[in-house]
Amino acid sequence: MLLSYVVSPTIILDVALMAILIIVAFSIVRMRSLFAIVMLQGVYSLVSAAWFVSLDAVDVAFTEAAVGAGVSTVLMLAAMLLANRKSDPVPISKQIAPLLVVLIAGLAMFYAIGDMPAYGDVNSPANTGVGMDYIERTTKEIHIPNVVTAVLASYRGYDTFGEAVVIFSAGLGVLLLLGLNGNAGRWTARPTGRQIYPPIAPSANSRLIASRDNIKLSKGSIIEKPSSVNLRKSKNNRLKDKGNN
Amino acid sequence: MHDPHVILKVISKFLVPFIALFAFYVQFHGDFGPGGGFQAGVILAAAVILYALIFGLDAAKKAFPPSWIRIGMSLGVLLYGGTGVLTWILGGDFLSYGVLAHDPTHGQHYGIIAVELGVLCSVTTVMIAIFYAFGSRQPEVNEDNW
Amino acid sequence: MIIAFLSAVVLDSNLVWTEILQICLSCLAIASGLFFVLAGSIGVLRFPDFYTRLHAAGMTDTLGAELILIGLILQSGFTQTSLKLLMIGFFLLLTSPTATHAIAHSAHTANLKPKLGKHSFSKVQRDRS
Amino acid sequence: MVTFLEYFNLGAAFFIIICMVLMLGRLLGGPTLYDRLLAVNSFGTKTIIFLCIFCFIINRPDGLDIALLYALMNFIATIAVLKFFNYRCLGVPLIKEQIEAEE
Repeated sequence: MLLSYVVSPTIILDVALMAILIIVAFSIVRMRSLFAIVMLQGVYSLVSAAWFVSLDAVDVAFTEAAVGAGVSTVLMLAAMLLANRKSDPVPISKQIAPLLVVLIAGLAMFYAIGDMPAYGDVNSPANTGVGMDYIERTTKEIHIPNVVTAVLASYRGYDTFGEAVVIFSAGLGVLLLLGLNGNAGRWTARPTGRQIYPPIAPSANSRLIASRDNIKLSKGSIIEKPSSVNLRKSKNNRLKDKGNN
Repeated sequence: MHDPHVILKVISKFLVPFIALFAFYVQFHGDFGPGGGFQAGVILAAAVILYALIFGLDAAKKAFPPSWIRIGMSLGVLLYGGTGVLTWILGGDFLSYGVLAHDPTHGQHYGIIAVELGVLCSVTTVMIAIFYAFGSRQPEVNEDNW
Repeated sequence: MIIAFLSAVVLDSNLVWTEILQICLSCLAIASGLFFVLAGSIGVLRFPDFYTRLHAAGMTDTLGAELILIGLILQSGFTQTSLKLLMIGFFLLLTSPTATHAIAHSAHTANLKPKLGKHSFSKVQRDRS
Repeated sequence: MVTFLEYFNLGAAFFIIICMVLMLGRLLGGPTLYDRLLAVNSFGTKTIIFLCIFCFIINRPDGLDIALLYALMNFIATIAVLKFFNYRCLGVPLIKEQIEAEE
């Protein structure tokens, strides 16, 4: 309680949240299991959203919460299909050059801290320049309580239009490159590349059947068959095995 | 018939409309509280993703057909750009919403609502498109890697 | 100590007794909720195997969260804030046990064995034979 | 009286942060994936409570929307990880396990 007279108590909460963020970030770097990393990224976005709330950036926190908690985890998991689950540790001799680059960049960042304004400084550029102008003009011209929406949609409408076009082109790229049916029955690509197969009519139930046996069958073979054929074969094999037993 | 997932199914069937409702709350309450088109779009996409996770991708494709994705993506950008062109036609600059109504502040309101609706359309459909594209892929890695 | 502090504050201020009751109840609810949450956290950290940890986290988390939310609702009174808190509590009440159930069911179907002590293990063997 | 409630809420927030750190310990050191998933789920619940209490500390009800969002979204992440770990694919319907059991 005595400490709270010296510093504002919410700043102590900020520091605690930032400490959790640093712990999570280091463990994301050190962790080897991709599942754990995906979950830790969810935790990271949770804690950083709480931190943004304490910095009064509620809209940013909302974006972080909406994207980081649900959608980002799902998409990362979907992307894990194309990656190896565990990576081999890199030898130390290969780590020296990246370490140097990171150290120099980090020192430059720390050098730049001296020019930053203090926390909550009235004379900082964010509090004196065009930001205050927007806050004053929003109450007069637009009559909307949330200044962020006014700035995004009205004062900075061109920028948001650009963002909408960026999202549109991202979706266009996904549609052109991947399509909406995935690789169901058409062709398969490997992370190592060079294995693309001729198109075969997609089968409707290929997505419904478990794929573990598919993996086992295709492990040794250099050229894979399309997955639908593979799956059917594996199912038959399994039934045969059961009959024999 | 014993269904081991009956609890999950009932709860998520109950939860999906609430998530969609919350998305529309965020969309239309964005002028007063936190939120806006982008966040609402992501939440609305999350509702479809939850449905797809529980009931399968085919059921989700029946509920939200892939043809809507192509339409919605372009419709969102068209709505945004169309608002700008409309202000052009009405005699203002590109995306200056003041000319949309007699009172400039009302015009600003209408413009912001139209623009946010465009962003909502585009973001929702793109997120669902990404999920459909990745979610329908089958695994191609060795069992040892798991 | 809290009660002493509270009574000292109450004596030198002229508050309505309903407000005092409201604040007392809210503090009581939040404190008991915090107790459950801490107990659950320590249990998750200290218990030996997955199913016991699940037991610690699943039950106490729901109860503790609900108690804290009830305490906050008592603090805020009858406003829009309390409506939002009520909805948060309602959704937590639905999703938290469901998620715990899903995790437990998934672990069970994946043949994750519970850790059995010496005596309980021999008892299981006896029951099977 | 108001100051007492402020201090009480502040203490509660610190308490919740301590619980979050404990849960983080289980998350980092969990032997199986299910332990980690349990810890993530519980961590989410504690963050929701923290956000609610924090809104009362800074006296701004805006953060409650974020807590409400998390209460809805935390579920999706848990289900997604579980489903992906069991089936290796996000697209299959959940009825599939039953078909396998019948075979």
